[in-house]
Formats: sequence, structure tokens, C-alpha cells
Amino acid sequence: MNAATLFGLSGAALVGIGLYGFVTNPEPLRKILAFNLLGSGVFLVFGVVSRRAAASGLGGDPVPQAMVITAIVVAFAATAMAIALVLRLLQETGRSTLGADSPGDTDRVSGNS
Amino acid sequence: MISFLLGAAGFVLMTVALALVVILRRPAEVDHMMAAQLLGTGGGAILLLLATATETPPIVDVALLLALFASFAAVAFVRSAPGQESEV
Amino acid sequence: MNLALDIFTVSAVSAGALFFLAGTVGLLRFPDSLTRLHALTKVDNLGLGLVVLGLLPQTNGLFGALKLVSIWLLVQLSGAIVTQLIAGTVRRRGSNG
Amino acid sequence: MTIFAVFDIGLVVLILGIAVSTIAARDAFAAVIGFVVYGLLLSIAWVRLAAVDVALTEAAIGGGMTGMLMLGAVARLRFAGGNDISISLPVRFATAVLCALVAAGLAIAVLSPPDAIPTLAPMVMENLAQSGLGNPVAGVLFVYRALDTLLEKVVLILALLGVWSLAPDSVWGGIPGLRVYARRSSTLTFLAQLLPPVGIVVAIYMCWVGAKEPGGAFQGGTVLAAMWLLVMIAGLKRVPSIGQPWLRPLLVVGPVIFLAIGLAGMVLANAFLAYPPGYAKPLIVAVEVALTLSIGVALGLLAAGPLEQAQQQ
Repeated sequence: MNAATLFGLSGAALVGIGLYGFVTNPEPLRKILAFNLLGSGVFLVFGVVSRRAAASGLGGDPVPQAMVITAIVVAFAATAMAIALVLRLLQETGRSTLGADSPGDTDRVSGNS
Repeated sequence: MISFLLGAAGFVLMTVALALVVILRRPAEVDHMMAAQLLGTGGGAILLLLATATETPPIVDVALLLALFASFAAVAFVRSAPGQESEV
Repeated sequence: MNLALDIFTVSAVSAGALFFLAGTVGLLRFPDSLTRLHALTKVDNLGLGLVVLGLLPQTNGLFGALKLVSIWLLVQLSGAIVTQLIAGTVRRRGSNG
Repeated sequence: MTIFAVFDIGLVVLILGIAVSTIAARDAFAAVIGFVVYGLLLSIAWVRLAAVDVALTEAAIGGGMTGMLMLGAVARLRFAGGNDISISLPVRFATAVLCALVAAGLAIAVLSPPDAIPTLAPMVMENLAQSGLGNPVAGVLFVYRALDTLLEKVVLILALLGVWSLAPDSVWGGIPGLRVYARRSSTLTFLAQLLPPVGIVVAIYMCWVGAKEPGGAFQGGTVLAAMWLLVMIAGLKRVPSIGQPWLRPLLVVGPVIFLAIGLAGMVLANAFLAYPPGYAKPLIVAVEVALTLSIGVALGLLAAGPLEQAQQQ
């Protein structure tokens, strides 16, 4: 097993961990955090795609790398937007979730992340 | 030489990992705040060793950014630490 | 000449790595936050300094060496200040967790 | 080779451990600290994957900026209600099993590589010389996939507009609610005076070196944003209201120059976002410099958060 595969497997595990946190944590902020964790796991899997396609004297394929850089920046923008939504919700209702009786709504808040 | 530098990087990684486990398991937030600082120094040393071992000078730039953002994150920790609300 | 430089690198980097270990031991053993903070910053900065010193002969060119030293200076300065800030938090809350 | 393997396994175990502790942490503050540590560690992993460009971005954004953004929210949400929903053990268990299945599926995909590995790397390298750049990642970002890069800047600005639009009417056009340091602290002031000059040099260096080696507008811009935030947190500069006349032009100067060069390419090089032969490198450097400024302002304002105070006259 080479290094790329090892990091790819850890990326897969991170997706699992992030998904679990995203589903089970009731706080929206923790959900956003878990979603970021999930995202970075996906990026790591992409890193493996890049590393495997190493050619032309490069350490990795530059195309997936450029895509991951773009993805990190876009993920940051989405996180900022999601946090702004949560803070606005807190301002309006004094709570950071949308009612305990409708768990579907809770997901919608952080679905923007 | 290369395997020595890598071994040293692995050793520093081990000490950093141990320290992180100790820091993050303690209950006090103050201990948690040290974590970023620890990665600024320890992570920096690991990256510098890797840069020399793999003969990839650009990795030194990663160490530079790591150091810069570790202290930035530490300032963010201190700013948002529990107990700061009363003054705001 | 080359051998001498290599020996220098090996000894300095080893010493640096040992200081990192010492910092971790300090973190494990010291009783309160302030002393742990002390162990972390002082010892780890010294460890990084020794690693940088050891790597200097292995860099190619003056610019690379300058960059290594400036990283150490940056960590040293910002580390000292950030530690001061964290210690301030400890003192204000009167906790020594 | 074995030392590499031991190092990598240690790193992976550490990263996974921090990830689990982030999810399992008791309070949000500890979770965010775990996330920052995770981001900084992940940049070491990217170095090991020979993706130094990504490592730089991850250290800057994953470690520094996302942490700053979330910590601002943690302090506000500390006493928020509505977090008393508890999830029963069987549901947790079922979730864990399903998440493990998802992870296992991905792991199988990782372990079964395709027979012919699809790669565009040789094509990138073949044509890189024409652009005058030395860094293949910068080549992809600014030559082959320039449209993606342009749209990504637009996404940043749209997200910022979204954050601003969430403000109540009373503070419309006001000042972002960045949490500044509560106490005037001479130590923090010193740091905020010491670090920004270093940071600005690093940002210029990142931007400059990006054409040849890993680095570029994203990383440089993030450093600028971090330094700006540091100065504002220390209270040396006030957080500007978003109506400031200098702020909005700075925000769009990068994308506008990018777009203008792209449109000029339609006339001079027969394609949108194509560079006239021989002028590729100077044009790309010009775009990068403008983008660095715009990214710095956009990221800084995004991390500063939603509007909270009305503009003072």
C-alpha cells in the first residue's frame, strides 16, 4: 500500500466521521463543523486522484489540485454564509435551532454549508 | 542523511501527537488554547525536516504559513475564550 | 568537509528533537497551566531553533537559509506574545486547571 | 521507504484521532480548537501528497480563517437555547452503521484504481511553456480553467453579499460584528504591530512566487485578510462600515480586471479568457496582484461576519 492509498483511505474514514457528526450533533455550529470535516475528507480522496496521475516529472496531476484549491475557498465562503444564517436565527428567535418538534428543519439550516 | 531527517520528523510528530493528546484531554480551556501554538513550533519543525529530506524547498513556505496562522488562530482562541463575554 | 557538516546536522537536529520530547514531558508532568505553558513555549522554541540550525548547512543558497532563520524568528516572537496572552487569560480567571 | 510509511501512518492516525475528538467534544469551543488543529495537520498531509499548493491553502483557510470565523460564532452561541435535542442510542448506532457503510464504499473506490489512470498532467506540461509560468497549478488556475477561477471569485463576492443581506433593516449598510478583543491589551497591540508587516511581505512573496513555484493569489490574499483581522481585533483600526467608498472598489477590482482581460482576449486572441501570445505571463501576474487584494478584502469581511451596528454618522 503506498502513501496515496493510505491518505485516500483516511479521506474515506473522514467522510464517515464527518457524516456521523453532521447527522447526530444537534447544534447547527457543530453540524457546520462536521460538514467541513466531511468536505476535507472528499478533498483528500481527490488528492489521491491527483497523486496517482503523477506524470511528466510532477508529484501529482495539477488539475485535481487546482480544483481542490478552488473547492477549499468556496467551502469557506459557504461556511461563512451558513454561520451568518445561524447567527441571524439566534437574533430573531433567541435559539440556534428551528424548533425541536421538526428535526427536518434543523437540517435545513445547516444544509447551506 | 535522508532517512535520519525523516526519522527526526517522525520523532517530532510523535512528541507533538503525544502533547496534543495530553492538551486536548485536559478539562481547562486554557490548555486547549496551547494546541495551536504547539503546532506552530512542532508542525513547523516537521515541515522543515520534510522539506530538506525530500529536497522540496517550497515546503518551507508551508512551514512559514503554518507559523503565521498558528499565532493568528491562537489570538482568535484568546479572543473567544469563555469568560470574555462579560466585558463585551 | 561534507562529512563534518552532516555530523553537525545530525547532532543539532537530534538535540532539537530531544527538546521537543522534553517539552512534551513537561506538558505531561507539570502541575498547572502556567508552568505547562512555560514548558511548551520555551522548550519547543529551542527545539525548533536547533532543528533550523541543523538544517542550515543542508540548504542551497543564502536565500533558503535566510528563510529558515526568519521562520524561527517569527515563531519565536509570535509564540512569546501569544503565550503572554494565554497566560493573561489564566490569571484573570484565577484558575490553574 | 519504510520510514515514509511509518511517518504517514502516524500522521493519519493523529488526523483521524483529532477528527473524532472534534466530533465528540463536549462543548463547541473545544470542538473548534480541534478543528483548527485538524486543519493545520491536514496541511502536513497535503505536503505528503506532493500537493504543496493545496497545503498552503489548507494551512491558511482550513486552519486560520475558518477557525476565526467559527470562534466568532461560538462566543455568540454559547448561551443560545434550542440545543437540548437528544438523540437516542439506537438512532446513533444506526447512523454510525450507515456512515461506516458510506466510508467503506469510498474506501473500496480508493482501493480499486482504474486500469487506465485518467490524467491531464502531460497536456498541462506540454502547453505550460507558452504561458511563461513555472507552476503547473497556477497554469491550470489561470490558463486552462480560468473561467472556474473567475467564477470562484464571483462566488466569494456573492457569499459576502448573502451575509450582508441577512442584516436586519436597522443596521443595513452598517458595520460587521467582528468580536474585538475585550480589553485593551498592550501585548496584543504589540503583536498586531509586529505581525502585519511580516504578513504583508509574506503575502507579496506568495503572490510573486506563485507564477513559478507553489503559492499564488489565494494564499497571499488569505494572509492579507488575516493581518487585517488581527489589526481590527487588537483595536488598532476600527472595523469599517460596508458603505465605505474605498471598500467596494477594492472588493471587485480583481474580478473586474480578470473579466476585462478575458473580454479583451475575445478580440485579441479569439477566445474568452484567452491571452494574446507573448503577453500571457504579464497579464496573469497583473490579474494575480489585483485578485490578491480583492481576495484579502473579501475573506476578511466574510470572517468579520454579519452586520451588527448601524453606521455612525
